[in-house]
Amino acid sequence: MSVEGLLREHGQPEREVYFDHENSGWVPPEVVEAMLPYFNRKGFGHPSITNKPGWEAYEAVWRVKEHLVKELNAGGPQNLVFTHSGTEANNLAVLGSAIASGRKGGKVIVSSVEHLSVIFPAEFAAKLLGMKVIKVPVDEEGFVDPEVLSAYMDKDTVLVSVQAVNHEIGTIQRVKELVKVVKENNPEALFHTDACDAFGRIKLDVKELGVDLLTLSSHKILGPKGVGVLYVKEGVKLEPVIRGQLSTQTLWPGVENVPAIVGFGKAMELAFKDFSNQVRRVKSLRDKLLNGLLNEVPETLLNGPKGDLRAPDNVNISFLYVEGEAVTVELSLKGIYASSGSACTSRILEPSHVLLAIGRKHEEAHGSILFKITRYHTDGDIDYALQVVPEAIKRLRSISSLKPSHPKQ
Amino acid sequence: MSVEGLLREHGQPEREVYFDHENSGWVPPEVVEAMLPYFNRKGFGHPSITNKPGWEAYEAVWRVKEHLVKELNAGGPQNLVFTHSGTEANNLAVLGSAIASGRKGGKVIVSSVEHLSVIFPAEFAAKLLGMKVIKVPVDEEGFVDPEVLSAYMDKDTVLVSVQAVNHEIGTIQRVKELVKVVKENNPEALFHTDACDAFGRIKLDVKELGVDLLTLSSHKILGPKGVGVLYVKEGVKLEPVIRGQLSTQTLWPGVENVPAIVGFGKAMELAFKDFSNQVRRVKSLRDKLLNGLLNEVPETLLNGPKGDLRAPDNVNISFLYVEGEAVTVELSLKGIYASSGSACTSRILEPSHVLLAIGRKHEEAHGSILFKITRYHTDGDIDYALQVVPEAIKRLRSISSLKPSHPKQ
Amino acid sequence: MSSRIPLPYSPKVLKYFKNPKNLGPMENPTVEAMAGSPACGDMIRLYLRIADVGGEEVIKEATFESYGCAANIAAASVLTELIKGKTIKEAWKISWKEISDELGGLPPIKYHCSILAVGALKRAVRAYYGGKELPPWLPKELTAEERQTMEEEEMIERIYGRSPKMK
Amino acid sequence: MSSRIPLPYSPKVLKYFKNPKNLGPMENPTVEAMAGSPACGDMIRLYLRIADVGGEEVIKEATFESYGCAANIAAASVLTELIKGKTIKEAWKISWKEISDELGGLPPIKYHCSILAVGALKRAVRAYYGGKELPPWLPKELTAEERQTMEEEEMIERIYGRSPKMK
Ligand SMILES: Cc1ncc(COP(=O)(O)O)c(C=O)c1O
Ligand SMILES: Cc1ncc(COP(=O)(O)O)c(C=O)c1O
Ligand code: FES
Ligand code: FES
Repeated sequence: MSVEGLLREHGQPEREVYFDHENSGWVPPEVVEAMLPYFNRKGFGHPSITNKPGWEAYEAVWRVKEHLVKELNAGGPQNLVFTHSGTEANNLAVLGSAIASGRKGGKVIVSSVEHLSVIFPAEFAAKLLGMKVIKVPVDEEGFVDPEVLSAYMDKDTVLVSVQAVNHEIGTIQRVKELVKVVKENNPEALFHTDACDAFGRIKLDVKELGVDLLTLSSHKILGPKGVGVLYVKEGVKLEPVIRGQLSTQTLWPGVENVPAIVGFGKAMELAFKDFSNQVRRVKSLRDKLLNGLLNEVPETLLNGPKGDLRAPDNVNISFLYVEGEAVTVELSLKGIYASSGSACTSRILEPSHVLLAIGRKHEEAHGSILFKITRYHTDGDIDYALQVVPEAIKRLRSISSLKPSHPKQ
Repeated sequence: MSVEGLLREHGQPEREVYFDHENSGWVPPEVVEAMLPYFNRKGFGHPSITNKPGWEAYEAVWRVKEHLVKELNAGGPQNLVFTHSGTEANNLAVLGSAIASGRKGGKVIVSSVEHLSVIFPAEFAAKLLGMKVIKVPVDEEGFVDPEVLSAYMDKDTVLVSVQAVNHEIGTIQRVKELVKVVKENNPEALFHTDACDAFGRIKLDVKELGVDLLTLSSHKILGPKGVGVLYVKEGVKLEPVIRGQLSTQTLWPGVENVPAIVGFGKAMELAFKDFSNQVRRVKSLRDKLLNGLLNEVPETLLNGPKGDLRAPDNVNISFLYVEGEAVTVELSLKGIYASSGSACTSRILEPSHVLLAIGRKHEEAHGSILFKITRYHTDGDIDYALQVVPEAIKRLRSISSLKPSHPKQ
Repeated sequence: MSSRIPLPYSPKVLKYFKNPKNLGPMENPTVEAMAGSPACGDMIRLYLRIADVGGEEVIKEATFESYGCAANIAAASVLTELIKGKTIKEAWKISWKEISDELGGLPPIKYHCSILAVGALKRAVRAYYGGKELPPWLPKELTAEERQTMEEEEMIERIYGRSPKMK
Repeated sequence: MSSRIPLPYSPKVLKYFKNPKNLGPMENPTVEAMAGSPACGDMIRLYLRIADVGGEEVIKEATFESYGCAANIAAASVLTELIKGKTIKEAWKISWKEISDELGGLPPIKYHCSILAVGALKRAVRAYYGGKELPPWLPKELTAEERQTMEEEEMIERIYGRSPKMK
């Protein structure tokens, strides 16, 4: 069904502020600019073919890998694999290591707040290979306790996957400690961290963290969609999960999406320019929005930790007595674009598994709204949100059959 | 290793003609133009999120699917899955149907000239699921004989995959007849056709062909890289091969690459504008290049059929006594960009499996060169190729230790 | 977040969402009823003012409150508009499909938002006849909408071990 | 096509490929030898003119022909340049690694293109001493390069059931 009419009915809001970079987002003009030549002026060849446009493509891919190596301390370009999404990189990490282990009764341990592109491949590995999947519980702020993780470890553990930063509630996991615990228990077990929402927000050094595998996604740092990255530590054995003709890489078949990779490289450059100042600014906008909403709107709950243990760009608040999808629609009409972990937004009509994992009740998850801050947001944007969001909640609470003031409740 | 120095040593040829659209290629400006707004002006949201940029993204994806439905007679948009490459769509078709079959001892039949993104997933299915893989032989022009295929069919056959057009030698398979034979033998067996190199070259009507699954790839019709398509007939059961968070689709997880999908839509529009005239023109350029080379250069072999059974854009010739990689390098220096099926270009140092399957000897495959013609090529381009290629072959033959004239041979 | 559903709403959903009719609680309603869609924790509350008009029981006023998604709010708005001025008997015949059609066709996963609204209406009507003799057009057995509403409510009891009320 | 190898050649490969030195067959060479890399069907042929200069056997001229890739052609060019003017004994010591280094470092999968060139040289030297008494620096056992050259030739015999000659 076309939604042209819906868009017409929606209309063009006077002011627009995009807070949905968690799910997808716009790309800065410099990034598009960097991609353009690679569509039809140079490097449009196949990076494994011995002709000029092919070598140009090879050079472009190589440069972005070298840049990534520096940002991650990744050893060398040969330790990096481009896929087409973070989802694919996570599948390669989880399924790829499960298959490579050659173990039938092995165990895969994931945290219960992982992205579905980690949890589902783990379950798929269970189905295909007869593995066991353990979902480690987290505390009410989303943290995995190293001791709890330790208790699940055994000699059958093939892989442990705990993300660096939670995508919904911004929890910054103590990955280094978790790696230590895992390796102490079983030096053979691999440690994967999904760093899609950590890259560009906190410092990541794969050597220092001690991880074997690490996932990134281009569109999470305002790069174009179409690029994921898996870091694979030297010596770690993975099997490709899809098969076909190889180009410059051996773990993900097919030709590299060169323009997108170049765009990712540019996005990375922008993300790490004046990094600590950028992060400081984003964090202050985060706190302005977060505190503003908690103060202005009664009956709210902050999801995830506060302060420095929270990702600098993450604001996630449950507005009680309203339903989140309705909130996103109401906000959209005013040009504020965000998302929700409400059951009404989900295919299985269940609330976000992350919110349930931190102990949120069904009705607390129902009105959860996620805002992601970028370095492009201004004080004025936050002011506008602080004006629009409380009004939206007010209107929907006035419609709601469930409210503290309700005579029959 | 950076190849910057190599590119400098290579230099900028005065005239350039790109014939390597088989492997990767440039994208027409109109296609890039169509993509641009979706990077940061509209539709940059997530097509499953209920806000304006999300609905715009949904609308964009939907429109391209509707367009595709018309071109393929595909029934409805719900029968189409976007992946990020033809490789991925082939994996979904082959592995996805093997897993969905739930059969341990099942059989997958592929032709011996399929793309590796069909053959390797079939072998992966064998490894993971204990299936049997049969590679059906072809004749010396690359055709699968319906009777030969019939002989391999049995009740255990889960899937048959035979491409519509061969990517290297341009053979146009009689898919409709092959489907008939398969279904007569076993109505339960699925038929997949990889139509990456057929789309935009020959008419494709999934209903008329009778196929259950059909693969396309955007960059094969001069669209951007980053989009593959799988048509899945209503009622056909597939299992996703990678797992994660779904967006508008259920068979390939992750957010849709909207700008790339829009670009693919535009490429499709251009490809089908004045279709029969375009194809006629391309075919005449093909024959000019093909006949020109066969006439001008002694000791050559045409790979694949001639005339109407050959894809309109395919020229593949073996130049005896020279090695293909060296030829592509020599041609590149003069601005002619092509590829080779030589062993020296392959990771396993074996020649193209397609050339071996049609009975080419090792040394006949060694000097094979593939040119793909597009509607953007001109008579002048072909003339230039007809000047450069014979010179290149001449020089390399003068270096060669293997030549008809060699005193010691 | 769990996997998203694409929601190709028709323009009408948005129209009614923006300006829902018959909103809010009613002072001294003749009858009121609640239906919760436990599958997603949504709740709808319906208030009816019923009056005898020339021997017929007519719905003079209908209002609602919704703790549900945009489609649910729009469905409740459409339902209350539809039943106003109708006899109870006529109102009873309205199906969730009519509401969905009036909304330009809801996506399948949102059918239940419309079912929920109709479920609340049917409950209100049964409540109205509570203790009285049932009219001949009112079946003793539950209708499909009522059954689904109940099933969803039971489902959440099973899943969450409690009714979809605030703690 | 089988899966491609990315070929990040150094500029020097291209330089020698464009202008190979010492090309072509030689009239009446002192000795000649062929080595075939059966793994990819490549062949290289080496011609040497050897003369006695003050009691030392010196390579006065060296030429080659190659039926191989760009790297193979460049390697042969470098090898022939390197050995010209050297005594046989000095030439014997040249390793495939030296050639590869001179070419700016070949990609690993292209090592064998350099090995092939050195293999042909060693064969030529052995042929030169064929029947004569071996000098003390010339080992009876085959060197690594010679063994690999032979192994590759045997491999293709096994795979294709024939030697890498034209039909
Ligand atoms: C933590 C995390 N992992 C993985 C992904 C998947 O990345 P992509 O959207 O590139 O498939 C996301 C994006 O939603 C994410 O937030
Ligand atoms: C016949 C055929 N199938 C599949 C593919 C793979 O498509 P893609 O390059 O989009 O992965 C190709 C491209 O080389 C092809 O020619
Ligand atoms: S009320 Fe939950 S989906 Fe509509
Ligand atoms: S000679 Fe075949 S790869 Fe170099």
